[in-house]
Amino acid sequence: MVSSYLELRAKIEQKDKGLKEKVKSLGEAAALIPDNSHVAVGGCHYSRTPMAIIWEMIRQGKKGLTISKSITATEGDLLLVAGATRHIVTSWFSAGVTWGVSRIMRHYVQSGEARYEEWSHMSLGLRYRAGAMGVPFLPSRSMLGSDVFKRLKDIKEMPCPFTGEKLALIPALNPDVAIIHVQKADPYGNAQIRGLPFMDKDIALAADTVILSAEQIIDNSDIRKAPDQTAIPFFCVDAVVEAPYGCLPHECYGIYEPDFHHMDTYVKLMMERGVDGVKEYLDRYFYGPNTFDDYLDQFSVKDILKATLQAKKSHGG
Amino acid sequence: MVSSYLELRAKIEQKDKGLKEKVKSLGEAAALIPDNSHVAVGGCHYSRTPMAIIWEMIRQGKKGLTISKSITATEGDLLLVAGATRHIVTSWFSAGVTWGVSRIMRHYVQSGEARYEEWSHMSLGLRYRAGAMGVPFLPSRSMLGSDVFKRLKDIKEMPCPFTGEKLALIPALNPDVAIIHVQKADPYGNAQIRGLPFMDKDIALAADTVILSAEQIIDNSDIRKAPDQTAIPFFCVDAVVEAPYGCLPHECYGIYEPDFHHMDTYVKLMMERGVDGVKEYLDRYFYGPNTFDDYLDQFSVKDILKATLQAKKSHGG
Amino acid sequence: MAVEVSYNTAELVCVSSARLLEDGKVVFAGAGLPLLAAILAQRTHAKSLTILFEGGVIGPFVEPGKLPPSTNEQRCAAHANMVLSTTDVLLLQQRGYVDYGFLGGAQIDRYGNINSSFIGDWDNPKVRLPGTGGGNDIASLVKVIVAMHHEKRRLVEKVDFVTSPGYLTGGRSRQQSGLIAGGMLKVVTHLAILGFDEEKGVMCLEGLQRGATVEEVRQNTGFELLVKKELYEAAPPTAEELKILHTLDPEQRYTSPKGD
Amino acid sequence: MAVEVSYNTAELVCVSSARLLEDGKVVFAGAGLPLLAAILAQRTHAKSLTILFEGGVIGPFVEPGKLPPSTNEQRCAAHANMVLSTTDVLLLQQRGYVDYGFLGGAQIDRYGNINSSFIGDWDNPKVRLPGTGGGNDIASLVKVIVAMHHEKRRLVEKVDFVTSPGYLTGGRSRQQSGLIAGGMLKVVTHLAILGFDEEKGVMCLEGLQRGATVEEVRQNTGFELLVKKELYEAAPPTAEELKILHTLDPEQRYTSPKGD
Repeated sequence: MVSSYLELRAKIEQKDKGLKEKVKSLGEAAALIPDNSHVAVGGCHYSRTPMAIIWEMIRQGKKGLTISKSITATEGDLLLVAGATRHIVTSWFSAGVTWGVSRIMRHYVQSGEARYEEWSHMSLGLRYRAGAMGVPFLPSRSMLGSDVFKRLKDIKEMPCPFTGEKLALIPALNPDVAIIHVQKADPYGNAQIRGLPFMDKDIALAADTVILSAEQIIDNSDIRKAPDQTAIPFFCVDAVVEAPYGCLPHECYGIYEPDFHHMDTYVKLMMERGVDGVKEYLDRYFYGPNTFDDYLDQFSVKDILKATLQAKKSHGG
Repeated sequence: MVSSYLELRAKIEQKDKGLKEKVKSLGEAAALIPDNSHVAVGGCHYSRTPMAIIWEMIRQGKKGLTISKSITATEGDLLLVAGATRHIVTSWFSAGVTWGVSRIMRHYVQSGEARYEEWSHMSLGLRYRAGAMGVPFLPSRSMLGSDVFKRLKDIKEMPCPFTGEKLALIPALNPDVAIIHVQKADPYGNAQIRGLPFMDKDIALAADTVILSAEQIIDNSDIRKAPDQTAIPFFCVDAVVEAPYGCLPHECYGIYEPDFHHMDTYVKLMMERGVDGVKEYLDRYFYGPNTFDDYLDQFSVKDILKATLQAKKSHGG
Repeated sequence: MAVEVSYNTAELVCVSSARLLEDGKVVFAGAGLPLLAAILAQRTHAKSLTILFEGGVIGPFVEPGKLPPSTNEQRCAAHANMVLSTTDVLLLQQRGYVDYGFLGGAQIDRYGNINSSFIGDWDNPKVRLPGTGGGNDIASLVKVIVAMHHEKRRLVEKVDFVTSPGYLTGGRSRQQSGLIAGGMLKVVTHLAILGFDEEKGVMCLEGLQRGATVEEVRQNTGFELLVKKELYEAAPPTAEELKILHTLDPEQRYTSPKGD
Repeated sequence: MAVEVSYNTAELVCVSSARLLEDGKVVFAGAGLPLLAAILAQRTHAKSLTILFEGGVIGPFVEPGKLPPSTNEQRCAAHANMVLSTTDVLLLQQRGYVDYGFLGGAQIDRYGNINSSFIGDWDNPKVRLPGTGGGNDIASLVKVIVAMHHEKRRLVEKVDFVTSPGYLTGGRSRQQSGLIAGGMLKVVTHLAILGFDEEKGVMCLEGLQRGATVEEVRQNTGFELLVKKELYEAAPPTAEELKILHTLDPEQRYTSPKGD
């Protein structure tokens, strides 16, 4: 459903937009996410996934969430099995081409327990962008004629008033909450993103509430040294959490590659043992540890070092 | 007029999009601009104006151009007096708040000799953006109800098919040529922009032909060291000209501030003596010198040094 | 109480309008007096007020004595929190991230419509002005404060051309045109602070600058002015405010006595 | 002539499709075999072919043996010419800056429609597949090359679900739906190279891989296939091409004998 403009404006008007410190614990930050809300997830596939925030969301027992993400990877399995969501809005869902089709996704979707709302990749991007721009839709020339289009409820087509050409009208998406992992942010929420930006800038501006996790919290004076590197402006951010290695086992550009060993192990467990296997995984990695550091402690130091060195090598850093 | 999609596609299809060297002289580059074409000018106001290319356009005696620019400064005076254009598409036209209203703009527009097609700043930005996205329009909530809207021919309004809210439909602008000045570009046209990006990324993607001038041509390997700093992709670029101090007397972020002394002198001449004064200015600075270096040679070394040092000081460089 | 201080009309307008900007809010400020007033607000009561510039700047760092003469130049960008494209910074208003737009006005009418395009006829303008810039977008999308010199030729019954929309022809005409958010908030002059009657959408005298009278305001206004039953008297600029102004703009480039 | 070399069907498909990519063009390549083929083209006849990745990458630099298993990960971005947002890289197709899209196909029908969403009924799918990703956008906006294993269950009369549109129901139906640019160009299999009849919008056999027969192609195709009057025989992979493939993908992750 496309929101009415005055409702959207009212929500932003209520925000404190001052340049103020917003550093919070993972627990405090995730507490800003209400049950039954729409949570847009930054990153794409297994890159810059806000895993630390998702870890905490699952531990807090969130329910009824709608999750949107450009491409959904293993975090989608975890959110489904943990019962946090039964409605995923995405364009592709699996760990990766070489790992096969997610058995978890198939289980929940084929049984009708969960809804996979499929949009084309660009269309989902345009939905966030329309939301970020404060318009109710953006015109597009994609998806027309396909069954993807026909299956969607909130989408329209019309002849262009200028050219007569048929256009798809992609409805705005203004998520209740955005969760985004970045390399660096200052305590006010000014964020720098290196490497692939994905849809994160648009997601941040489209959402009503924005939670950032960052590999490192830096001083505002460092932000001001290179203002053209700021990707997300502080005034849309509601919480900043420092979470080094906050994407593991996924990757964070320039800092670490995926922990492929962990990913292989997870996918094997998931593909062989399905929901039960993922429940075990959640017990061990999500519900068991007391802190996110304890979660990281379950990983192999050797694998983390390898992922870190690989990233540095790739980027000449 | 909004172009038909197939026409737009056909023009891009014809371009050689290979990663090939496109370094050209100012003369060769400006020769790519046909008379009577629509030329979009990068930068804004007196920042990152592609003055070297404009200098060469005026010397080549271009005629009948439509010039669009987000905010038009002294280069607009020069293009009018030189007879290169009688149609300016912009949102604001004058040297600057402290210098008063351009007498040249007033002369040509009040006499009916030239047309000042006035769009709001954001609307002009959305026109380029729609052009860059390959859609015939973008919806907007600005300009509605104003006389600026009523005066424009190629603009429409409609009720939103999702919300019923009234929207302005801002028509795409796909300029024939874009001229853009950047800090750095490689020989293929990959361009880096520092500081205020203005509308330049959209202009480059919206235009059929793109001419870049750069303070410095750098190696492709330097571009590849920081691919997240590339603002304009090589395949839309048709010519790259190395033009250090190519914005003077205007500024280039991080490299030099405006030559305010030159600007003051120009504005005084223009405001006191109108068209005749600007003709003298063109004779001295545009038609007289044999090369752009000779043009720069007419400036005071002391003023250029001051502008350069000021820029370095401001940016801690 | 502060001792009596001397100030010119532009300084008065600047200080008065600065006081309207609340802490924790975001203001889109044009070059000249609006920018000066916004920085004054930051340095007095609104420490976490955020300034945006049309050129694409969020939270600039402006050095005293180096106020940029354009909000599209590099001095605005250095040491800012963020720079982004012009289109994107203007779109922040549409998204709702801007609380106030702050404009200088060439000519304003009783409905708060501003003309900065031309004086005279559409097709045969007597004086062509620079144009809307971001003014139209600001006035279309956010609440607007206008700072200006109070003169009959500037506050007119009907502007020759609606560059930046106020309440158009009054009543619900603004909303009906599609402009459902934003609208004129205050007009600050050297004589008065004026608001807008919500139902009628017309300008309404709310407060007087010290020493000004309703009669004087009426004489300098080109239309029949609504006057609130209870008018307040604005406190004059303090020595502290003026001192900050003079530090920011030592050459008085933006507060020369002649107005905006 | 090169000496006879041995290759598996996936290698054959990879080499054959690589040869379709012309120099100086821009190709949007998916992960897996399409990416491998595009890099092969760059290293043989199409030195200035530009590759785009869905993740937001222009002109990546791919190290042999390190082909990224996703086009959304950092290995794709390092040493590229440009990275940009996902939405913006996909929009380049809409603007016309992409000459070919290059997809692997789970299931394709006679009109070139691709299904990568699910097998079975809309509301009660037998097998849920990963989904469209950028596939729908690519197929909607640019000319498409599909590389796949030639099997009856993959080349079907009608796909269960049109994820990525080909010529829909044939004739002018694609254009009438609003998809006025792009469209299916070629389907490359281990048996044949297939094009599309322009008027009918249906698949049409154009060339045979060495050793394959029309009869064999027909037997492995799930619909009545148009056959061009004059068929050509595609040259088999050369030793040089195979050597490059093996250097790029030494573990044969993307050219295992089982197809795409």
